[in-house]
Amino acid sequence: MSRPEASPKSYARGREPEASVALALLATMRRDLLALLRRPGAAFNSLAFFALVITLFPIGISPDPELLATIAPGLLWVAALLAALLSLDGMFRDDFADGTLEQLLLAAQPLPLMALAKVAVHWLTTGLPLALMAPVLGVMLSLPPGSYAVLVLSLALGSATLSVIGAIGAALTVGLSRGGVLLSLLVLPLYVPVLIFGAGAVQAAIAGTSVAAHLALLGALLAVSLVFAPWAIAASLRISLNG
Amino acid sequence: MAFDSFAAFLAMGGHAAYVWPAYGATLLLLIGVVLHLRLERRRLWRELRRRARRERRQAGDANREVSS
Amino acid sequence: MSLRLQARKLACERDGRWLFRDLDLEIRSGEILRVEGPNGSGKTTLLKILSGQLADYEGSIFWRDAPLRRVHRNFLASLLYLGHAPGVKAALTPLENLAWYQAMAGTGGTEAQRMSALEMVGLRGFEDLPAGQLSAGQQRRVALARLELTPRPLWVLDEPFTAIDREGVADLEARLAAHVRGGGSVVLTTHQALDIPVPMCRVRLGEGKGNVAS
Amino acid sequence: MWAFFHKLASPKGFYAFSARLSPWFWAAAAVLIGAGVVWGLAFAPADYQQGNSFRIIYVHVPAAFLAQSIFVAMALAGLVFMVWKIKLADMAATAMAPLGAGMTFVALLSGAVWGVPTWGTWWQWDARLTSMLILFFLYIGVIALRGAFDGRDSGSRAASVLTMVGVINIPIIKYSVEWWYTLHQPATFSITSRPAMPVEMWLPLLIMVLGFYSFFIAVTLTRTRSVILHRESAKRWVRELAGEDG
Repeated sequence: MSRPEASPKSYARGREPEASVALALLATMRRDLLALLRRPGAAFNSLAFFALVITLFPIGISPDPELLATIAPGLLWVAALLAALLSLDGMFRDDFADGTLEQLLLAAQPLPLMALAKVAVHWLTTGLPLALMAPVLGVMLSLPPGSYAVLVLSLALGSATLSVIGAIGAALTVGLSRGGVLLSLLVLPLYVPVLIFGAGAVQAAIAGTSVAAHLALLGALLAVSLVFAPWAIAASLRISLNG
Repeated sequence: MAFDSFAAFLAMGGHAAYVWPAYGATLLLLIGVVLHLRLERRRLWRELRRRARRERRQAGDANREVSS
Repeated sequence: MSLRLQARKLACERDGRWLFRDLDLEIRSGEILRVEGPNGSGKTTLLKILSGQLADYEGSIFWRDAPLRRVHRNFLASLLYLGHAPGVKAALTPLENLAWYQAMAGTGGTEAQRMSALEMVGLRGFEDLPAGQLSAGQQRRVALARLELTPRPLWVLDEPFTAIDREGVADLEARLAAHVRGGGSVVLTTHQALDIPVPMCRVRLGEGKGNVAS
Repeated sequence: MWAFFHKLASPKGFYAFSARLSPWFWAAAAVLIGAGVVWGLAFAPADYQQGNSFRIIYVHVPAAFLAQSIFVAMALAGLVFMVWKIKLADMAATAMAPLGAGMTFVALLSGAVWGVPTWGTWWQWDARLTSMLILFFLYIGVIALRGAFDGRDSGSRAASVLTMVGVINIPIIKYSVEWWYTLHQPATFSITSRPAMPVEMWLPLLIMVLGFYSFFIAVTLTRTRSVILHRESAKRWVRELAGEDG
């Protein structure tokens, strides 16, 4: 075989791990986005689910616009939350199956940050599209005008927290063959505060009161989960892969 | 004593239907936990003893083989 | 000697059962360690412990005479581990897969490097096909291209010959030999009879205790 | 001193130690709960607003206390297990979980029953009851996650992580639910928050709370012993113990 002999010197010098973190982060995000672009089905499915669930409510409750308008903030938020939940299971599952998750754990890079890169991609491909799509569904539920901007903003902010917290559950259940239902059982109770402040923000906007407190609390939730969750995700991934 | 008679105690001032079930459910849980503990323990010991007997038998068999 | 991985009194218990106990190992530059044993004897577990993935063991492991737990990041930067799964994303092309690995290794790398690595494993002409369309053996070859792409002194390979054809096996054997001669070292498991003209240590697992033989 | 703790933290040492300790807690639990029940049911005065339905407080509040304390205890045990790799801590957490779920259920049930004479409905989305319900789901999640893993060790670790995540979330959930509740029904009064109680009302409550805690400790000690025997059943000391006995 024609191969230059690797001299011992060529790897005697250890690479500087710190300098390369940004490169690895970007590469991981790029890779995940690329893989999603090649198979856009998963991201599209949760959007379709969101629209479908919203369609079911007027059919199940009543087409009365006044009634719908009062429950619209909660409906939109609950449906978006469920749609985000639906896509959680896939966050690490493909990587687990093809072995790249194992390699991610073996890279000389900080795992909490790498996991955060994957969470960011998840939010970019589910949370953000859901937030941008919500106004259209809001019109269908006769959501009062003046609350649309707050709806988008609260969903964008809140769904980031949902992705971060949900990633803990996804990481804990990635090694289980039937983890899907269990995942929702683990994650939904933790979603309660986000739902309260998110739906509360839209309701406050409709009532004409200040939404700053709600949005600030949503931001605080995101900040807190960004501080704690990456460590929990990393630990959970290690448990799921290596027991 | 907060009640005049035993009948009044049972009636709980008209709230018997709420007070007694609440206490009943709680005591049921406490007793259930204790019973479950005992049952679990007994089953575990039975299993452990069976395993110990089996091991002793196997050891006995091995000895016999060596001596013969 | 720059490369030295030592394990002392290694023991691993899984759910109340000892996989191995009192295992002493040493891997130096220019050596191959082959882990043998029947199915379920803990070969993969031992490899995962030696590559720093499993922390749930008794005994101690030293990398370059420092405890592994303390120099973990440094250790990972000199390790290349190939597991059961090839670690190749089906939606991406071999080139894109390798680009990710280069970035994770901390080096940007060039496309020319990736191309030559793919050529080395006989995947010329498949660079731009999604890996999902490649055969299992070809996907395994994409993973093996990493051996060329990111030079690391210590290779830990779990069943590297899986799904590889006879020619590929010979290639890989030659590559292992070259790596070891160049001062690297290899820990591997395989059911294959190996034909590598370099010193090889063996560890036999099973019966709850590991036996080391040279 | 260190050696003493080290011995305690080993399953075998704990097994011997807990055998001497647990009877005291069982006795304390029986006496305190017995006295508390009699006092609370028969001797404590009726509430001037709620009448005799107020007596439910003597089972509802201790159960609710225990429901929360057990989750915190499980999280602490999980932390000890993850950081110091002391398996005994995980065994204790395993032993506690079902009791915690049971206590949460009883707190919910007694709260719902209490709601009928107080609010005229079986279920009110009261802040405390709602967060108790969410706590119940958290318990179910932890128990289900532990059972879902094939390998016991990984199940233990996963449950520990989830318990710790849950315990960080419990105060956040509690405050957000309270905030939500006051926003939606500001005027309703809560069943358990009341102005200062007279001594003859809160003393039996204190006794019941202490009794429930003793019960919790007794159950945990005893059940941990079973878990130890189960998990260490291959170890020599357990086999010798079983051999002597049979």
